[in-house]
Amino acid sequence: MSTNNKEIRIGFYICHCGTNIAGVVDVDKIREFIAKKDNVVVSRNYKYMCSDPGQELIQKDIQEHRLNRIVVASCSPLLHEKTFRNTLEKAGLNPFYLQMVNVREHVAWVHSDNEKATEKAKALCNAAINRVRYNKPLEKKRVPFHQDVLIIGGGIAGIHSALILASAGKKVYLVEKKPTIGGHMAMFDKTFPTLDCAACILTPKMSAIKENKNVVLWTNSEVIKVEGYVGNFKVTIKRNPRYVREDLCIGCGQCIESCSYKEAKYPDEFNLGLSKRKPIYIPFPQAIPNSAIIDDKTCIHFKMGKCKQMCLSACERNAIDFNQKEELREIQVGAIIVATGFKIYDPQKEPEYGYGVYPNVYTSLEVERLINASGPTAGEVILRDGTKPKSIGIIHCIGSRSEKANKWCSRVCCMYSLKLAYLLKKHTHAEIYNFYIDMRTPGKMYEEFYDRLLMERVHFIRGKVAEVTDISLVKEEEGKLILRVEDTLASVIRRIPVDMVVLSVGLEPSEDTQKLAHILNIGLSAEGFFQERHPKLAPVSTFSEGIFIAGCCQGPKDIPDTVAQAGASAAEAMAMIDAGYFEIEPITAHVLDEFCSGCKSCINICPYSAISYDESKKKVFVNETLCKGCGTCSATCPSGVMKQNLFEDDQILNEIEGLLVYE
Amino acid sequence: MSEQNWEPKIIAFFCNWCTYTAADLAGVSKLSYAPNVKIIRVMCSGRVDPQFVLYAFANGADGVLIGGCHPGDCHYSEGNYKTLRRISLLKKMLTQFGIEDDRMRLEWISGAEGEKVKTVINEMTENIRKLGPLNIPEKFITWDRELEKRNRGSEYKLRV
Amino acid sequence: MKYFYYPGCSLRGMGKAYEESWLKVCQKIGIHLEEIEDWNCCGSTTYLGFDEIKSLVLVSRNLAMLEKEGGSEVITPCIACYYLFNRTNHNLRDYPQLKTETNKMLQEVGLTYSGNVKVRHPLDVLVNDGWMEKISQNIEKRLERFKAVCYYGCQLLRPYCEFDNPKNPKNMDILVSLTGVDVLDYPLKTKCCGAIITSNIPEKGLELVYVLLKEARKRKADFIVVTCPLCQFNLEFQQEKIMKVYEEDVGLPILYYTQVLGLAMGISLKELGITRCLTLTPEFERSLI
Amino acid sequence: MAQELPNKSVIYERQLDVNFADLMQSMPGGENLRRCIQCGTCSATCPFSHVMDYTPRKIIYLIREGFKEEVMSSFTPWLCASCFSCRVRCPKEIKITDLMYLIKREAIKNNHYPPKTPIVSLTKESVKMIHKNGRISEGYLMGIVLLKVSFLKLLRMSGLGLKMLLTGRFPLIPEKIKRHGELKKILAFSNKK
Repeated sequence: MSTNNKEIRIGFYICHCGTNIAGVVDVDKIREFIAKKDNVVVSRNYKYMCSDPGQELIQKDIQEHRLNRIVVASCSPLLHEKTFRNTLEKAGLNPFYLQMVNVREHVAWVHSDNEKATEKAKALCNAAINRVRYNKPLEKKRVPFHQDVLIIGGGIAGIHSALILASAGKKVYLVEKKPTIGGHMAMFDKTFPTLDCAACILTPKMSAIKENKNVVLWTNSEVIKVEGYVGNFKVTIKRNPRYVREDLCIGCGQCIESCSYKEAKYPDEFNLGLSKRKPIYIPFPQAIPNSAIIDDKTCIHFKMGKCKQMCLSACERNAIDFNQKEELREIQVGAIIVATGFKIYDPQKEPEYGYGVYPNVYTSLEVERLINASGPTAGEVILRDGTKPKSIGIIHCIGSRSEKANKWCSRVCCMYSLKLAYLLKKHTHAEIYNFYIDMRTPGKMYEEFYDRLLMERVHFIRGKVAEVTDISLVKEEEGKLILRVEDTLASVIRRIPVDMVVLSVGLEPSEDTQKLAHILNIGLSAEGFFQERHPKLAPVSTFSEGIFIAGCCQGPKDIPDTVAQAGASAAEAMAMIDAGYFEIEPITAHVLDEFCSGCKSCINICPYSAISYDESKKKVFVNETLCKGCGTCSATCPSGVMKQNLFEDDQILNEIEGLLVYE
Repeated sequence: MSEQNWEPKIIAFFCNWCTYTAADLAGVSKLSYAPNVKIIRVMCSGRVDPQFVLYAFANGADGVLIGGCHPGDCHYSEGNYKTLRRISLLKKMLTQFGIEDDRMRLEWISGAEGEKVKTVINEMTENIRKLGPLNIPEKFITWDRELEKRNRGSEYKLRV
Repeated sequence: MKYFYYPGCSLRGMGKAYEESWLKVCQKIGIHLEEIEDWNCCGSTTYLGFDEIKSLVLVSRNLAMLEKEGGSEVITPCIACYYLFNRTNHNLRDYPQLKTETNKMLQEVGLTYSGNVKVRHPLDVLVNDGWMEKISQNIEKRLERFKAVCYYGCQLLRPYCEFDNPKNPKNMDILVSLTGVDVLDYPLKTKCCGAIITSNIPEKGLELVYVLLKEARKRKADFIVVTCPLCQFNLEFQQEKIMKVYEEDVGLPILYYTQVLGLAMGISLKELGITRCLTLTPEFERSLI
Repeated sequence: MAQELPNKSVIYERQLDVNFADLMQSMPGGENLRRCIQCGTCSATCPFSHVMDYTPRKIIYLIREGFKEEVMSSFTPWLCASCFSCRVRCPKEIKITDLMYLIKREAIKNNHYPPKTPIVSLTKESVKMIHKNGRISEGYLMGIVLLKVSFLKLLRMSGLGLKMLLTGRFPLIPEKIKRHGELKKILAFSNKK
């Protein structure tokens, strides 16, 4: 281990990160401890190292004290390594003379015992001081950035991102699991607080997707594999068969008319089972692509293999293809936007509310369909038992704000409950009761909407209904659903008989969130939504560079916020694409020629075939453009002469020693 | 350090793409875990040279934890398979040296599994605590002394 | 098969019929019960309003004696005891401080308690330990002419029930069905009957019992099957008064599930303690024979 | 109108006990009480809340804000039937039933409870009986409690008692455990502390 110790001049900086680090780790103690180490010329602590004054401090020290190694103990290198490398560069020092110590994510945020946390930080800082001595100057590498973008999820977020990117001339792959795009928003009746019709504002955007030449739309498809990294993702997409050729089908519906099933028999997914469909169907009139689809679980041909296949002959354009198979498509993209939305809480988990027991108990999403003019009852509120309600109870916070269900406030339920109260009142003139815990209406014109509802003579009872029952105690309750609630403002227990109950269900991560997180290697927050890189300053980024998140897959939010995030992630992706290239770490391997014995152990172990054998020299050599920098060869080399930049044996061994022996 | 307030010292090698990210996620999620594990970042678990593990033990580590991407998810296609093979072999060797094989642990932790970082670190710490101190550096001194007694006059030493 | 058994005070008092029928059924199907020697009262929930640690000690003395005998499980048919035993285990586990204190007190008489004795209710044992076949084999006269509702009450299910679904329990329905009785759907089966309050301030709890009886009558039940001595008593003794207050005939016999099982096994009314029933009308008595 | 105005006034901070919530929270079962979001699920699910002077939700609120006097003189804890409906439904996992036990314990310890509450007598008498005999004899217990609360009631209930006697459900000889000294010794030990 040959390093000329005399030349080395180290500057050490530990960041308080406000109180994030300093509240747990004794930064003064660390500063004093490191100051005594050999070669350490400067040792400082500062409130925010990443701030401009913090960076200037380092620059000034480099120049004044002729520092040639810098150690910054702050947050994760995945967050700010770039920042501080730039700092070194600005001061004229090779950026790879930097070593970071992660004392926030790996220390302050995960340990509560201050003494032990400080002790751990001490070891980590000592290891970095040890290691940085062996850092070498390296050249940055640039790699071209692939121009195409993949968007996963065709709800309003995905649609909006796709349109922005497409309008800037970028090629976009929009992948949707369901047979149509539109997501939850397409199911809504009106939107709060303006009460404009959801379909009226959404369907033009859906058509725009179809029209736009820059958008490749794959519905009925799923992302199953993602390889590579920012700028260079290789994605495998599974396209499930539709059994109807989208390019030929014009959505005329002749096939549906002629289906062997004369009556629609199967629950219609789009109307949440409130109406029926045939095995061949179009999800809803404005579906995009406006093409029929065959459900192979219910179609007679697929179930029994013997069907007259009336649909086949009915289609004049020969669009029906029973032989379609699932297809795997591989694409290259530079960036990925995830916009997979949410699913609603299943109220059957709380049998007290009678969902699935009493027919007239509905989820809020079902009510959206029920009052929609194109819904199962053409907009007339007719209950499952055929009656029209004269009184309706809307129960807020179903599945939200509870340790037993979802801990979080779902953010949109108060507002959509107000909206449903308004719409139901208009449709039915029924007596309407809202049961809320806290009325949450932050948002432009939201409180004003609440005010409007108060004037609509809707009841607002502060208290959560404990139970929906049909067991009556007095005459007027007979045949009704009775809600027992504490009117907490009046401090009395009330029993309120109603004809219809609406459960304002909360929002939770959609089914495949965990699977997708795994495929994309992005994090999930404790509640199971995708984790943003920073809650305030990087709300649409993830810890995987080049992968962005938008809309409810990041957490419950309303349409305006969703659209804003969709725009933001499109812009972030575009900024990367338009830079044209991205910098990668110069972490490739190289051989110390003179010591290579030519044993070839490394050749077979390299996953990229980047190492070859030079017959004339009887030695191996590394093709650095193929090398991705995993370092496996370096671990394999029996002579220790295969070196990985930034992760050389000397650096790691000294780091190990520094962690264990420091006092 | 006396026997009583002895705390397990564990060195961890976490791959940059999955396990290190997961450890960051654990931090962001403010999951609390034992402070005994100190993490070294490598690009891939495939970089973990057996000599790193031995060097850690020789310098006083009581345990070594290696974290990589799940099989099939390696950022570098198959580095983690190489690790798996290498580590199984190394385990055999360690047992022959008299180092319990529980002192080294290999775990697959994806970037989404912050919670798993916490459980693995806590479990590992408790397991090592049960095994007690390994204390190779002190053993070296005793061994050297014994050797000295036996081969009085010989220059040979286990470690210089 | 042998089980340790803790009857509890109620089974020696107002719930005498419960123990009589339970023991008869056990005898018939081959369950051997070993009563914890010199057991004391669990204190019931009433005692919890007096002292936490002493309540833990009262329960722990019984379980410590059982552990000393080498037992690891106990059957207790009374649901108040079932709750108290489970609560004790939970609290000893959740609060190590309480466990230390409890054991310090027990040590005064040379006892210790681990907090790990598994508490079992007959509804758990009979269904989950494979006794249903034995029960079916012993059924001599099927009771197909009867309709009944099963009423589980509160403390068996809340908050510590692990052997059945506490929001929609089934075990008693399953057992009673074995006898041929048509078990009706009864959404009130997990509601509170208010016994501890009604037996002291009757006027406040009449409504609870009235609704329970009324719904059972509405569903055309011939009797209500219960699992708790206090429920049995409470549902019985209020009937006369309820019928006066609400001017409605909602009277129904209240039987223990063990009595129903015993009837089907051909055991006599007297042996099953059915004659101790306050609501036993001559007609109903005749119909049972 | 000659009707008198209700005797109400502003509550000053000094009238409240700021430590009351901490005391309750520090005892086993009280841990989560400050997490209450006042949703009222407990009260709505409670079979007796309509006859309580303060609903369970309000009791939690009063504890949190230090209305000790109101809480201690409330009938609510004494009307709790221990049915645990609230406990299993509370979205914040507050052990409301245990909270009621905590209040009752405080009340008995400090002799501070609403007067003429039968459940208070029931608690006291059953404790006495357990300490004396090691077991409870329900018939005796009910008799004594009714006697303490009102002699009239005892007379009214005597028909029932007779029936219970005749059906053998109120045994004439009270149940007792054999090794009574043992139990006494254990319970006495805790008093020493």
